[in-house]
Amino acid sequence: MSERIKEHPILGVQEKGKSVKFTFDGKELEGYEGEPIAAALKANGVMVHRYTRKEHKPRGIFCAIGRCTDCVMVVNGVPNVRTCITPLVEGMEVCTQYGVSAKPFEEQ
Amino acid sequence: MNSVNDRSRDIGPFVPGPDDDMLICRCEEITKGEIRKAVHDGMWTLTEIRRYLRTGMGLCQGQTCSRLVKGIVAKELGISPSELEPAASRVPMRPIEMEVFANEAPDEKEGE
Amino acid sequence: MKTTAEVVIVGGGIIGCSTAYYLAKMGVDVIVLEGSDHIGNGGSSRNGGGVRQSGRDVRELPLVMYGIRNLWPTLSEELEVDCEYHQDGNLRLGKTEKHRDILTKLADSARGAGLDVRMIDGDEVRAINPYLSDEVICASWCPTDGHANPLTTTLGFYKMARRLGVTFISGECVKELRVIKGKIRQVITPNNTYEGESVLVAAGLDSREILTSVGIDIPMTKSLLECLVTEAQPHMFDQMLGTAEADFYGHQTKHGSFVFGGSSGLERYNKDNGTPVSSSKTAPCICRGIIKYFPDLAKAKIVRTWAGWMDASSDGVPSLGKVDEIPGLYVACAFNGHGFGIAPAVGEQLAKLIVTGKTDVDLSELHYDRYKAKI
Amino acid sequence: MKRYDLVIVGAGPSGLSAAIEAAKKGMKVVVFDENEKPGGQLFKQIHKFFGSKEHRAKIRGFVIGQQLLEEAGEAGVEVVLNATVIGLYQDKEVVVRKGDRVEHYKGNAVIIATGAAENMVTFPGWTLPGVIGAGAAQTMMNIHGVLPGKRVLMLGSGNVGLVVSFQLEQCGCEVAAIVDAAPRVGGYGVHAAKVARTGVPFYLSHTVVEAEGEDHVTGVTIAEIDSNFQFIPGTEKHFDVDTICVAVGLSPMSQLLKMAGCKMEDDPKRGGQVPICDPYGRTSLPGVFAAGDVAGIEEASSAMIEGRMAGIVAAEYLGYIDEEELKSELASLDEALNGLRQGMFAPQNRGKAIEKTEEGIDISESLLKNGYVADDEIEKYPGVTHKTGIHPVIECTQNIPCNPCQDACKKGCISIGSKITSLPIVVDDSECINCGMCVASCSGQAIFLVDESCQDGTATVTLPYEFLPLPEAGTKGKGLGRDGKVVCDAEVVSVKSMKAFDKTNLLTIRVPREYAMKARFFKVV
Repeated sequence: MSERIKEHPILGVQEKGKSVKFTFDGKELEGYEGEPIAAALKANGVMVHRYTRKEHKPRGIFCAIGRCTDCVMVVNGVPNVRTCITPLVEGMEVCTQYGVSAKPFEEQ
Repeated sequence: MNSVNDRSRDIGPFVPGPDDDMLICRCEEITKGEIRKAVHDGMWTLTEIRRYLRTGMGLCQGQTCSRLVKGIVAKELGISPSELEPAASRVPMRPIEMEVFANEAPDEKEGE
Repeated sequence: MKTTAEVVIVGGGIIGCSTAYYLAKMGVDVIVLEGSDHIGNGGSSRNGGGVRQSGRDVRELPLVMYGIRNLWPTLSEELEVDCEYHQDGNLRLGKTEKHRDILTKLADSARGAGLDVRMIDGDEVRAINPYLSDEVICASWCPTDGHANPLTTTLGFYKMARRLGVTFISGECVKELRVIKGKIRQVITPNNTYEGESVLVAAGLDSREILTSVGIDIPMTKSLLECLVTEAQPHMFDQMLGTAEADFYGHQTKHGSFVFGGSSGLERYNKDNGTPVSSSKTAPCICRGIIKYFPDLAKAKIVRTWAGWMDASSDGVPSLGKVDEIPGLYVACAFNGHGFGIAPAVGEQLAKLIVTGKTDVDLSELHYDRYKAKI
Repeated sequence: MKRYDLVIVGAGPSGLSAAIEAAKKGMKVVVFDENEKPGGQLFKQIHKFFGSKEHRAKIRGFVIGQQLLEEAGEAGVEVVLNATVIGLYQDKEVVVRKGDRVEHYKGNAVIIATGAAENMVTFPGWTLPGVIGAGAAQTMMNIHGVLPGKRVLMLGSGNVGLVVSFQLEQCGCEVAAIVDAAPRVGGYGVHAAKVARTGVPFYLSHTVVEAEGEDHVTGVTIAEIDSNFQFIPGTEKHFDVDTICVAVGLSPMSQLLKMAGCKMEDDPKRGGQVPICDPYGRTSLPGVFAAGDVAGIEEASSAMIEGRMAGIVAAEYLGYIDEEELKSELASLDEALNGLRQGMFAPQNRGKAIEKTEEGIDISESLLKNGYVADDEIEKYPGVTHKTGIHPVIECTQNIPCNPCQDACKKGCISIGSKITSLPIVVDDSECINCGMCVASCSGQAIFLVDESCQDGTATVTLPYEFLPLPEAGTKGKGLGRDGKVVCDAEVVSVKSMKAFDKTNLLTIRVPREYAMKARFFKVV
């Protein structure tokens, strides 16, 4: 998890929840319980959260506060989940969202 | 509000621009060119633009693009952006699951 | 600014816009005055998008059937906008025996008027729409009904009418009509006086007050109807839905979102603040209703709710046509919350009426002066 | 339905401040915030605040957040988190989503303190993953402890762009450049200078031509623009970056007020769509008040005062205080707010090109254009003096409302005087004891302790240092100039870290004497 800040000159070592496993498109990843799904994905180097409905363009984190809704993904089968404000839970199934589905466009 | 607006006023012809394919509404994937064309089709208020094109009608409800759309429409109409009234704000401020919206807490007496 | 035309239309909703469009197509010079800042700002942009025949009173059925047969199928092409018209049928749902009675009576009378509509049982309902819950025990099924996008359709009429030279002026709130030498002539706003040989009043609820100035009263009350829309969802179904008691209606749009309207039972009494605004009680109630019909939608997210005033008449059908007492004056109002689907036909027929004095569909049952005491 | 004296939406600086004031007057107050943590933007702001003591100057934003929370708790305010207000209906009814249900509340009074949202600009590729708001960067690094990117281009040189650039560097990101379409740096000069001296180049009158990348940002091209905002061919510059951070201003998040039917107006001076309200937040709807950025974009310090004002006005509205008390309380808050609304960056000066300081000194052209004061300009400012032995050099060159340095020096070496925006001067005949408090107290990191008279032909420079790893005494490296370029060899003489310095470490470096007034940062090479 190279993208985590280990120690911050002002904030020190930030407290984290317990380490949990979740899946991203079926692949097992680790994150901290309670942190936003988006933070866990970012820490694992995941940039693309979804591809848009019309143009099939990639999108990721944009506002990080739940306002812009660009970072939505299919979480536990539910589409359009704002990953930047949804806490990570052990065993979560997080999938790239294609349009409003977890199925890639060619399979839709 | 309710100022006389003659939709026959000449705003000149639609002239294609080099950045017409710039995406403006990120949720509904509406471009600058589509917005500009809609103005020339008579959509002169932000409410009309929104209803006609769906700008700001997606998941975020215009939280990101409304200011951008306003600027484009104002420019096309040759007016100041502050003359354009933003589209109505509606409940809910954030997307809310039907089952949650449906689940109203029982009335309690004042207090805790 | 232009203030004189052959026809002045009061009201820039879908009725005003469609009438203006069909008039302009016939070469008539038209001014449309819209009281609010936006074209199509009343029920035209706040309804559930139904384009249906079933469930309607037989008096207005011929007109809507005419529109579905002759106008709706080619409307997108004609207006150069995607009206998102879907003709995939209408399920009017029932959960109780009482509902079955209501629906059966409506279906019988509609069939009498020539509409293809029949009663089906719960299993057949779910064969058509597998997402509906077991609570549904019956429905009336009208395969030629459907739905469309009220926003693009209304603004499409506006766009094309404007392109054909119709003058639209918004922010012109008509306060008074004036009869000059026995004929309608002037339309007065706080800012201007407009003149026309003919005047059509299609201003929804406000029509009543406007017509009062020439001594015409069309009895209407207002009721605050509310709708909501979800985020886009994977495609589920294409039918229009309604219920026996008209307390729930909606469809899935081309965009993928679901538009649903519903009733809390309080709509006649809910207050507004000068513009129609949602009440805090209605949307949760609509959601509870939807989940009962569609358990699968429980996790779908609502992104927007809105309200609109319905212009309700005592018998549930509009006042439409010529005002005989005042030459040159026409009315089209009191659509009772289902004016959208019928609007293209209303516009086309009114345009013919204004230009030729005749219509293809008999409008006599919708005469403005039909209200009588019960005994 | 649950009813409170006061329902406040937003637990940021203004909402919490309003709640504290109102609760102190005896009101029953509840504050809703959609976030998991309270404090609004305060918890993302890790720099020391400007102003004077009454504005909580030299305290870091997140610490102010903690202070406000404690005060709110002591005053009996109920702060409800993860509570999203989804609507403000008629009759001051607030509907709140909490977990898996919605709850209806009524307030006898309601204060909307929902803050602001970031503006955006468009450029080809602006929707690519890797293009983020500056607020998003702050949230990711300061709240969630995740790097927003490794190499970042900052678009926007206002205070947000400058502060976030510094924060990015603090957590280990490289800031490739700060770019702004405006011809001048928009934020405080001291914020710009502390970034510039670390080696970040500024490109004013430049903007993004294109963000590059297939699935995410891999690079960016910028170019210079002319006065009509058209690109000047041949001026393109390319940077390999993985992140583009957009900091182009804020808009009031006023939708709830509009929804409730408040009369609104578009006021570019206040940042966009705002409620029409009086200076104390009274809107057109009786009993509905607005406080903080939602009523006009400023910054957290003024938001706190505006919040207090709204809380007091609400208390009077509901009869918890009388008119006389209202007047006297508002008078002192007016004064506090006026104190902040002084100087070059005051709201009334927005958009004005100010050429001279209040003292009549020319504003540094280089500072506005490059982010740092040029070596040949620095001597003009009253805080920059020479003397034998150790002494403070105060590179504070713009009139901003801030005076902690004056209080920091127990020996009276530094004076600002009664006008809070005046440039600090070094008092003649005062004796510097090398305590370093001034260096650590300066929110702008603009104070250095310099000893130009070391015996061996060297000089020492003590500078504020808020980065990791902290170099140890004896570390050899390079001295960087105000422009961030290497000027000389340098060796760390000492590193001081004290509780009173509040995480601002004091790094003393030894440089050749001729660089005493040039070397302003240290880099290990």
